[in-house]
Amino acid sequence: MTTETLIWLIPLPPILAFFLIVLFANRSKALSHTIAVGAAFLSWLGAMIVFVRAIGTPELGRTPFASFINWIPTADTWLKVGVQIDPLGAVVLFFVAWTVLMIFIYSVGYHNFGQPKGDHDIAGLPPHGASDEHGHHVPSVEPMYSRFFAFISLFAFGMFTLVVSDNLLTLFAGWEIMGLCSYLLIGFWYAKPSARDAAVKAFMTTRVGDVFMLLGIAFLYSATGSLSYRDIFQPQVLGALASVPTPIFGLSAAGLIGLLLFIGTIGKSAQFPLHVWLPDAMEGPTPVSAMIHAATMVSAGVYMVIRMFPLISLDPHTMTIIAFIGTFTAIFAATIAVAQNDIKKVLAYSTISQLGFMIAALGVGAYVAAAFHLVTHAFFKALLFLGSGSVIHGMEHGVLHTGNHEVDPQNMFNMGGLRKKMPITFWTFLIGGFALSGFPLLTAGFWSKDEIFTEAFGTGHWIVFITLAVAAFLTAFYTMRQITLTFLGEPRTKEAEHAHETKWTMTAPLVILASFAVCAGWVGIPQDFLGLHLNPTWFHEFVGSTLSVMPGAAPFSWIVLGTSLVVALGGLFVGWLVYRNVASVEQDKLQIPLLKNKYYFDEIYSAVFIKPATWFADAIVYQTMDKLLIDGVLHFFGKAAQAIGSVVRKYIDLLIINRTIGDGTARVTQWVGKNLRPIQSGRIQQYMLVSLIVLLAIAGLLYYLLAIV
Amino acid sequence: MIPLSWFLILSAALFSIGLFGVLSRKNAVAILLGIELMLNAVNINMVSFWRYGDVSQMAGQVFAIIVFAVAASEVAVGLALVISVYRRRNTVIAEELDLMKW
Amino acid sequence: MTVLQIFFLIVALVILGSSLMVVTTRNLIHAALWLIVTLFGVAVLYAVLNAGFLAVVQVVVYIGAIAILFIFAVMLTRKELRDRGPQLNRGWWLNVIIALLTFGGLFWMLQSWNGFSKTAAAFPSSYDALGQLGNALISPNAFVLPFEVASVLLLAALVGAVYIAFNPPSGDSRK
Amino acid sequence: MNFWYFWFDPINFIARWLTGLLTGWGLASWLTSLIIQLVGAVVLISLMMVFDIFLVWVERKVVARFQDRLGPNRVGPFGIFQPFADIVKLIIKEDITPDGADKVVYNLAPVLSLMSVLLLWAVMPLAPVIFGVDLNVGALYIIAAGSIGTLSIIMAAWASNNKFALIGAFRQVAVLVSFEIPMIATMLIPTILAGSMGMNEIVQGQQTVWYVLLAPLAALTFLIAAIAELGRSPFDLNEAESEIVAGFHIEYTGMKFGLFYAGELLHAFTFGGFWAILFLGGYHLFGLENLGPLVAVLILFAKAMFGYWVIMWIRYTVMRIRIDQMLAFNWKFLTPVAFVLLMLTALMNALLRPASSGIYIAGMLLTNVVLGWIIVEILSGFGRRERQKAEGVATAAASAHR
Repeated sequence: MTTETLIWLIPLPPILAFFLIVLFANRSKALSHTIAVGAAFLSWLGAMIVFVRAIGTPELGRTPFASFINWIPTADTWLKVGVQIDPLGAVVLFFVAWTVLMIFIYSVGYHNFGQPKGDHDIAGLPPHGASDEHGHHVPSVEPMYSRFFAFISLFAFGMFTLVVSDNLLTLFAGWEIMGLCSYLLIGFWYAKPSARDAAVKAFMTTRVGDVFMLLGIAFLYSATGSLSYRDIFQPQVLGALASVPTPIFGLSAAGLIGLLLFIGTIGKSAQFPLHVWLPDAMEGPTPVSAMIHAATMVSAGVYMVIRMFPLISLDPHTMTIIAFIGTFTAIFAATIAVAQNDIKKVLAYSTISQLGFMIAALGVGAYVAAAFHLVTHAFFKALLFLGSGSVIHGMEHGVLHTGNHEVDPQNMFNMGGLRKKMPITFWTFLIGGFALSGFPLLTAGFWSKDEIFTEAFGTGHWIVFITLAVAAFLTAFYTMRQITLTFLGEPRTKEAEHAHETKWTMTAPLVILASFAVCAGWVGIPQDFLGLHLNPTWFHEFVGSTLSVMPGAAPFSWIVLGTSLVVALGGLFVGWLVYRNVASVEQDKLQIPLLKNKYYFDEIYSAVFIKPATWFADAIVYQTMDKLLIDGVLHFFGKAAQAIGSVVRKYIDLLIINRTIGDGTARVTQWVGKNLRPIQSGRIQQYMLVSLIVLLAIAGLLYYLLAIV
Repeated sequence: MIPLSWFLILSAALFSIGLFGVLSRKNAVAILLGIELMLNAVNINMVSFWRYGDVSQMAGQVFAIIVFAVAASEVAVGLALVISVYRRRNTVIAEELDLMKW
Repeated sequence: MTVLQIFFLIVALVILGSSLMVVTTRNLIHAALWLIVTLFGVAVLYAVLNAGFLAVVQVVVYIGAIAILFIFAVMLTRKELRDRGPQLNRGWWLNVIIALLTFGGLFWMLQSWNGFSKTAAAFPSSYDALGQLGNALISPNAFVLPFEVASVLLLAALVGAVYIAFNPPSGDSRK
Repeated sequence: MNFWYFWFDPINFIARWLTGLLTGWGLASWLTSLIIQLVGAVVLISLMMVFDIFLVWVERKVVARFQDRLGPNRVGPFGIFQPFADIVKLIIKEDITPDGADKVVYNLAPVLSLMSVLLLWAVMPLAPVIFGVDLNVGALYIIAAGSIGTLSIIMAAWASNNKFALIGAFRQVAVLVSFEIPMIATMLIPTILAGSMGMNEIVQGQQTVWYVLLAPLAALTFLIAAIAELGRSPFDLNEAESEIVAGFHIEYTGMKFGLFYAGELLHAFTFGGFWAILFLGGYHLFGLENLGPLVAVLILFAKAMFGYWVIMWIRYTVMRIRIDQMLAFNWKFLTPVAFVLLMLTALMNALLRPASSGIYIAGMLLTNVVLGWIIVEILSGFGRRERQKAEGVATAAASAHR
């Protein structure tokens, strides 16, 4: 099989799995997850083969694996769809395939496969546990198990489509499929009002970004007549785009298109100011949070910007905006994360913050650094989310054991000391957390973050560099806070004492992802690290070759290395120091209302957008326009028609039609009927006789008449 | 050879006898008997026209068969009606079944 | 007068005589039996007309099914086996006139047609009328549609007859 | 040479001789042929009537053996003259016509009954050159003659002015009208296979392979429908001695009863014959029929006797079923099966006809086997459900009792 054919086939298994599960397998839980995991495995296999072939192909950046077909005829040309794997696509495909497969496997355990049906579980709510024959409370299987696998399969299809597509149109299709799946999966437990609201919020918020993105795509198509990367990234096309001015903000066409597309990313990757949906999206099941809201879908936003980098980078204004948004988001989300108590919310804000890092890196032109951080982040953030899911699962076990359902299994202040109860989870979580913090030398996060710092420093973006350094310090701090609160110290509740390790289907993905969280960074060790002369950076060479001009690597700097060591180790140490002995929420000094309430962004949006919109809808549209104006006109017509009608009725209808014509015909009919009544004797033979006589008479008459003529 | 007119006259006579039966018999079943006679008269005409016309045109025979089908349906439904009426009204005299009058 | 003509006259006499008995006899069972004689005579006429298939079908359908149904119906719709009293309506002489008029009208109409007394060509000896009939019944160019319609009619009659004559297990309709 | 001519075509030999004789007397040719045809019919009918007497003996002997008795053994060797004694007895009995009977109809009915059976022999091809007429609608003719038998039963019952007779006739007519349908459907299967409704062509079509091999299920269905048509056990509820004494011929005595009785036996034998003709190859038996028409007649009679024996075997082995069971059996089982068979056979015949004869035979047989298997599966499933229902009722009753 040629590589191109294989690339076409990669997205297929998940969509087939989706239809198979929805149409046929939805009765059998085992069959459903077998199909879904099997499909994910097939896609993984295809992706791995493609990846291996990609790294073995020299000059892949110039001649990527590509194949396309004509799809829609437009006036004199064709709208083409196709697949393309260049070095960037290959590495994205690599981590997407791995995380998707891991998360699929993890979901089997997370949804308690093999456990009995719940005592009073209903579809639409998380399972409440079941009692076995000994009266013990054990976790119960998810009632909508098959549906979950169908949805994540569809999601995987969307993600793979997005990665392998060679044009913005199919990318957008995958993008929107993922948006739909995100909506469906956040609202998976639809009987929870909070989940429903979160689903709607996520969908609506990303929709804002998507509308702008669609505008950008449309603009791009009208400007260039093509949506395929190959055509757009031709130097002459880019040059033309860069030189065409637009009336908006004095941006060039390229800048405006880039900005519009970037707004799509803001929505998808939860950047300020459209970040509000991501924390709420934690209402979904944890594998969903891991996959959609950490590893893949939100990465897709960043991926798109990286993908469109040649276009976006044409306009310095756009780049400035991107750098600003990314940097601001990074620090802003990090400060919120510090004050969150929910284990998943911390990770959610951390995700926003880390995505901000990537965006900021792109804003300063650090193409490879952004891609590198995208890959490493996907691994360690998926690991962290899955680890948190494992922790929650363990805590739920404790909750089931004690039967005290008041205890929130997601609140970190209810945990503590879990390292002994859940060793595998602890160690993998620790690795993930250290990777997130950028623990020096060992972890992947260090290398990718370091590269971002180097680039920001090297290109002279001082403000970006300092802000990101602070954000990185906060990152290390809240990560250590989380680890300390969750795993170290002594159990703060009985539930935490009774938590225990989860099944292998959940821990095995953790271990695999943990190994990636460590190893994935080693491909990006800078060439002149510590002034040594190492091998050329493989990742830089490989991904950088995607661009027509290989970006130069910023030179090594001791200042940067020192900064990154200080912020990482310092943040970790401070976090441990502060939270070492914290026993309850009250002792936490960082429960600042401003941070705890996320800078009141939901309230601000409510006041600025939702309330006015509601008011406008109610007062202006409904009360004034609808009721007063339109209804008034209609009522006027109605009244006028009624008046005319009553006049007509009184003088024409009643008088002429009823009295004369109506009653008159009735009377005549009655009279005729009365006199004709005897004919209807009810005797069939008499009827026949009469009709026969009439027939004979008419026949005779006709014959007579015809004979005369 | 028998001329066509013989068949036609026979069928006209049979038809008229059937008509008389339909008009005159009191019993509903007997009325249906008359109808059968009339249908048979029609069929004789059909078949003889087939025979005395172009025998390769099967329309005459085909419609004779369709008349068979119609006759069978008519008898089945008609007799079912008669029996049903007998159950309810205890009579099959057509003149007494004059419920549908003014 | 050929043998065949004599034969025809005999059959015609039987048909007319028995059909007159059908419409005049007092005993309804006898009327039905006379009807069978008539139908049998008609079947013989079909055979004379080289329509052997129709002759047999006439026997199967009319005698085997319809006449039997008549006898059944007669038996099921009486409390005693004998029919008493007049079996004809009061104004039956008027109906005689009507019937005679009909016959006269038909005869008059027919005799004014120029093909009235034509004779048939000899029946082609190797002509497979039965096969032709079968082809005509199922050929899309010929009569498949009327044939199918007839079958639907039969089905409808079957269902209708069952429904009408069905005696509801409970209810006071049977008194 | 004269002898061989006679041997290979006896009927035409005699006919030619008679023609010569009669025209020699100066008779018109149409009269001659009429007389010859009449003579033929009379001879055939007389032979069958005589054979009927033999059948009485066969029936009595066979039933006796089935019931572990000896049967008639006093009059003549093996009691072979017992039927003659029976006839004498029937003739000397008083001929009763009940009061209130419809005399003409009453006396006409037994004649019609026997006539309907004898009519059947007109289309029976006894040998390649010995047959009454070769009607091209032979299969339908059988049904038509059968409907006259139905008529005779209802006439007899009605004319007897007897409640039992009428009940018997009602039952019999309902059964006959119902079972005619699977019978016609299964008769059409040999018709399809032979491509003709004529009995002669159906027999000739079985030169190489008997249709019982091509359509065993149809043969079985035809046999069942024929037994119902005959009104023999297990479908003998028109007589049902234990319930309605003797059914439609309850009032008949003497030779009039004898006519019914003879008609019934001959009817059974005739249907054995038709079974043989439609499915068992008629007079074909591995080329033996080529030895001469009389041998062919013997072969056919032997086969007919086999059919007759099967009918008797069933009659004296199986118990009578109720009228509702019987009608349900027909409408809910036999008729659908017959129609499925008809459609399937027509389809398979059209598909397999072009193939070689081995494949053709194997294919048709396989079709029948598969269909039979499906039918048995459906029946056993149905039976299991019924049994479970019955057991459920029983256990419920038992628990209620407890």
